[in-house]
Amino acid sequence: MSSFIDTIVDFLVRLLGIPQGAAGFMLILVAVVLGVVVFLFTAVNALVAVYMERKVSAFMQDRLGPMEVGFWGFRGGKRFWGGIAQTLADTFKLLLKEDIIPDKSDRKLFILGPFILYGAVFCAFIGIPLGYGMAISDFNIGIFYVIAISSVGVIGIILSGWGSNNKWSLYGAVRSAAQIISYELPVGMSLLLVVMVVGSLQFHDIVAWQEQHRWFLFHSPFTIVAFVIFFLSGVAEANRTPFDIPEAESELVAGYMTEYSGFRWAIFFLSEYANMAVISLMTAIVFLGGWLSPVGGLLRLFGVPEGWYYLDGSLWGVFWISAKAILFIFIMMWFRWTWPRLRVDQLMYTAWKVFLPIALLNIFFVGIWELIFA
Amino acid sequence: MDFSLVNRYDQDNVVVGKLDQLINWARSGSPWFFQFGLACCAIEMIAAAQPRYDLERFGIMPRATPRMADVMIVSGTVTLKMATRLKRLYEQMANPKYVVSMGSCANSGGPYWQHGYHVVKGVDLVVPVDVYIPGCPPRPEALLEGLLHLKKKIREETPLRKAA
Amino acid sequence: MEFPEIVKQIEAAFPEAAVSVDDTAGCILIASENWLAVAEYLKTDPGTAFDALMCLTGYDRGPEGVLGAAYNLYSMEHAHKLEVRIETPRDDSTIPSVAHIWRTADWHEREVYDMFGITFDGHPDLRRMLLPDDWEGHPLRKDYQIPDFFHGIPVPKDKRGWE
Amino acid sequence: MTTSEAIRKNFGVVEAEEMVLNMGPQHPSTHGVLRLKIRTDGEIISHIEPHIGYLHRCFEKHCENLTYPQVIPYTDRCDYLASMNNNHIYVLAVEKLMGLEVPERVEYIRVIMAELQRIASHLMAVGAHGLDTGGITPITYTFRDRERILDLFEYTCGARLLYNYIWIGGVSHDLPPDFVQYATEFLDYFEPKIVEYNRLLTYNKIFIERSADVGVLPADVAVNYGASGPVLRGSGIDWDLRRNDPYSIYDRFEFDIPIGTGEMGTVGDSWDRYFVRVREMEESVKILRQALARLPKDGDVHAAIPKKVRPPEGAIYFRGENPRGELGFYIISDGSPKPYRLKMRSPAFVNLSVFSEIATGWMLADIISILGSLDIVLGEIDR
Repeated sequence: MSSFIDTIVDFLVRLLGIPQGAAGFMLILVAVVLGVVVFLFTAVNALVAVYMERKVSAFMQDRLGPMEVGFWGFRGGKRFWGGIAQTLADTFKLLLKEDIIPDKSDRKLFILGPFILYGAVFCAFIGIPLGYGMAISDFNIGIFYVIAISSVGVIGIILSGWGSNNKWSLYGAVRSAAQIISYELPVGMSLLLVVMVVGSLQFHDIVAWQEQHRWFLFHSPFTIVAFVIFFLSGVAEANRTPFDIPEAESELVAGYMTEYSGFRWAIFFLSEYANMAVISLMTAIVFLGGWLSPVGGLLRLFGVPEGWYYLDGSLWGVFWISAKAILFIFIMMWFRWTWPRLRVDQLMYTAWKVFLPIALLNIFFVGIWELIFA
Repeated sequence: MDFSLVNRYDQDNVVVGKLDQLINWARSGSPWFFQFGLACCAIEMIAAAQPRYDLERFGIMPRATPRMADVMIVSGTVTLKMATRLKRLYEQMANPKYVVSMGSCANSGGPYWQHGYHVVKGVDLVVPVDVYIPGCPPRPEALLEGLLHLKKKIREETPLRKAA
Repeated sequence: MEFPEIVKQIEAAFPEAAVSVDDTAGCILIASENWLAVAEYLKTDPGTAFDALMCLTGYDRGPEGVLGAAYNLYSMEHAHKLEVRIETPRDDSTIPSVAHIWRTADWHEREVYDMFGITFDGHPDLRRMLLPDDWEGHPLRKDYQIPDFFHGIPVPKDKRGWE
Repeated sequence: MTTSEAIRKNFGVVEAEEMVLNMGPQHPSTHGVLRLKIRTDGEIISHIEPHIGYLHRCFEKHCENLTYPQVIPYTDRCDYLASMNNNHIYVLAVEKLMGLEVPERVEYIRVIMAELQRIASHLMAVGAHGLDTGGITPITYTFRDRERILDLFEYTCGARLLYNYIWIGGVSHDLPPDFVQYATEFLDYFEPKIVEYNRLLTYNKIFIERSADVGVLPADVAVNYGASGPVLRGSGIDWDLRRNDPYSIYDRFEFDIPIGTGEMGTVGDSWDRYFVRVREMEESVKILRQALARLPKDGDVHAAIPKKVRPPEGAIYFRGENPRGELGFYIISDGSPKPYRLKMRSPAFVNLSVFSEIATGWMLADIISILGSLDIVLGEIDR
């Protein structure tokens, strides 16, 4: 199928009657607008997710969480919308804070670091569809692209950790490099299995396959294992507890972010939550049928005829995919506020000696499974 | 902070006034404090962040590094050996920064003022203090009260204009 | 073992060691030069077997008096205790270190050195413990004067205006 | 065990250049203002040296200039997590020096307070250990329950953290009405909560991975270093001053001494030290139930306070079991109302001296966990 961006350009060209030669200009314009949309998406995502995280953590800890900071009609107090503007206030404050670049730091790397980290996540969003036909560009190598581009982020972490000229930051950076490189492999291996079954790297093809057959989570026992490995490795890629050793607050103060203040640090925050969203969306698309409605899938199992029961369609698709993604984000938060953190060697052990062999065996068994049942 | 462009306008300019309000709202809405315990008061500071008192209701969160914090709560006795480190930590914080002196020891040396050859008689000898909280140690409610006073103080600031 | 028996045993092993014995307080004053040998004996002898050093206290007998250290020993095996005191002249105060016998003494000796200025011979790492390295004087001596400034920070409370 | 041996034993042969790392005095998990100078070989610690004194508040100098009753509030501030125990032991030391006898009701009140404080202190230790390994929620749970104990203290003497409640010859106030009932209610509430902590933290697989077999303190090293309290008991030594050298009225109660058994790893590892504290809370509940049941109904609580505390000339070393271990007071009296010399043998000071021995050869993340399992309070270490 043609990608979202082409559709829009075509539509605009036809609507405004622009001659064919100016379509290139139109393409740039639309690309910029879509870029802004992605930025806004990540920003809103971070605002909401941070608020959600603070509330979730508070309820898990017998507390109330932000309650007092409101704005306009939402004044705070004991009401439901108590601290609704909390993260907004945090953001404004961070943007207005002094921008410190330590004297002994490597200025260029220090400044570059957060932007590379954010750029990587930003680019990952280009390939991820948020509903049927709603990818900015639906590459035919979508999965590969997203994995590849999101691991570029680690360069940003290393640069900022090194550039800070702080020993804690350096520790965070080196740990992060080791961690992300290790966890790329289980992620790749567990996705490979899906690719093997579907025969395509394109997100739309994967969802289409799931529409015709069943969600990958329920495809075979091995896909459940692959799902677990993928999700846990994804948590590790997003640097979340129990794999948050690069920023481990009780050991490394704040890891690679130790020397960052103000809006540079806000960019780290933005990328962390955008990363969570990427992982959750990937999990939802690949294993839980993306924008497919679970209701439809259930009814199909009971043999109800097609046509009138689907809560389906483009907008419903957006709803379903976000619901699934939010579920995974919530699970990540649940992990974080329940579990202690692994040690760095245990982390490596998990990646290389547990996840990777299992993922490899999985591919083998899925191959056999497909030979028998497909 | 120097906004020379803005300073040319009069004080009661509506835009500047509203911007001031927005900035103050944001700053007073999230005064993250520096997770930096010194002595007995640190326990009450921790208690204030825990379920019963829950500082996070007011958007006050602990942060581990001075770079990300806005408020330094000097919770406890400052000794001579610590004073130089304390000053350095204060200098590492990003502007705008505030200091809350929690408890008698930080205010004036507290019970250690008379024979304490190694105790700084008040943290204001080392760093500027915005709010003093009395008590030995102050209850978490007192800390909350102090931080709310700090919020009030922030709200009265005029970051874009010269003070009236 | 009761206190008199322990003292008898020590006196039998080291006839010269005990300077004086205080029966009511249960403490024995030992000459500084014999202390190392006595300590080793007290730790290793199966009869005494003092395997724990509970406490090490430095003390100062006033501006004209001597400096001293009190060792409170305890035997977890026999559940008996003993207090040993070593005294040393004020101007040249040296006591042999027992940090290699009871590791508890390591930090305690450093603390006593910090507070009283008693040098412990043979201590592996005798530095100031609690006070900054560039601190002058030993605060718990009875004749100690509080300095006015330390690195530009006034030390005594400025009481003008309210006293 | 030398450094290189330790590294080789734990992690195989590693060789790289070393880096000096300065941890503290401000660091999220040094439990106060402790500074650790660390030489690291990658993640592995090859040398560690604690630097203390950032909270040296001249306790002993103050004691020499204050009368005996005036010293009590300062003992509060030394170990601010176990104020009642410090009061108790200091007061017992002075009373022993003076040869004072106190009424039975006073003894019971003191024991009740000391045991409640022990639970409160251990709650803090358990929660903080969880925090050190990265679990943020346990400490909120333990603080929630700690507040209830503080409520009881506040109801009794008006203070939340530093009480100055136990006085020489008695206590400052009598128990308020219904205290026994409230305390019993608390105990009924608290006992199931221990199960909750165990579910949340103690038997968490990651927590066990992080603390079992880590920072093993062998029994002979522990004794030689003079370690005491849960640190010593975690190494499998059945030693508790409340029973081995009984003071106050502890010999009248029945309770067990939990010791480290190596349930999850080796005897004397971080997990053992942690779990000893959890089980000690259960034992304190036992003591409290007995004490509350046997508490004499009437009686004066400060009959024995003399007008002027003036102990006879002499010296005494008195020790008792504080939540962190053996707290001792060495008092030299010259017959005046002020102590001539007062030395506090603080358990955390001695326990911390073991630290470099057991933390060498472990990883950066482990030393935080080990430090958490030692449960230090800097106020007491620096005094």
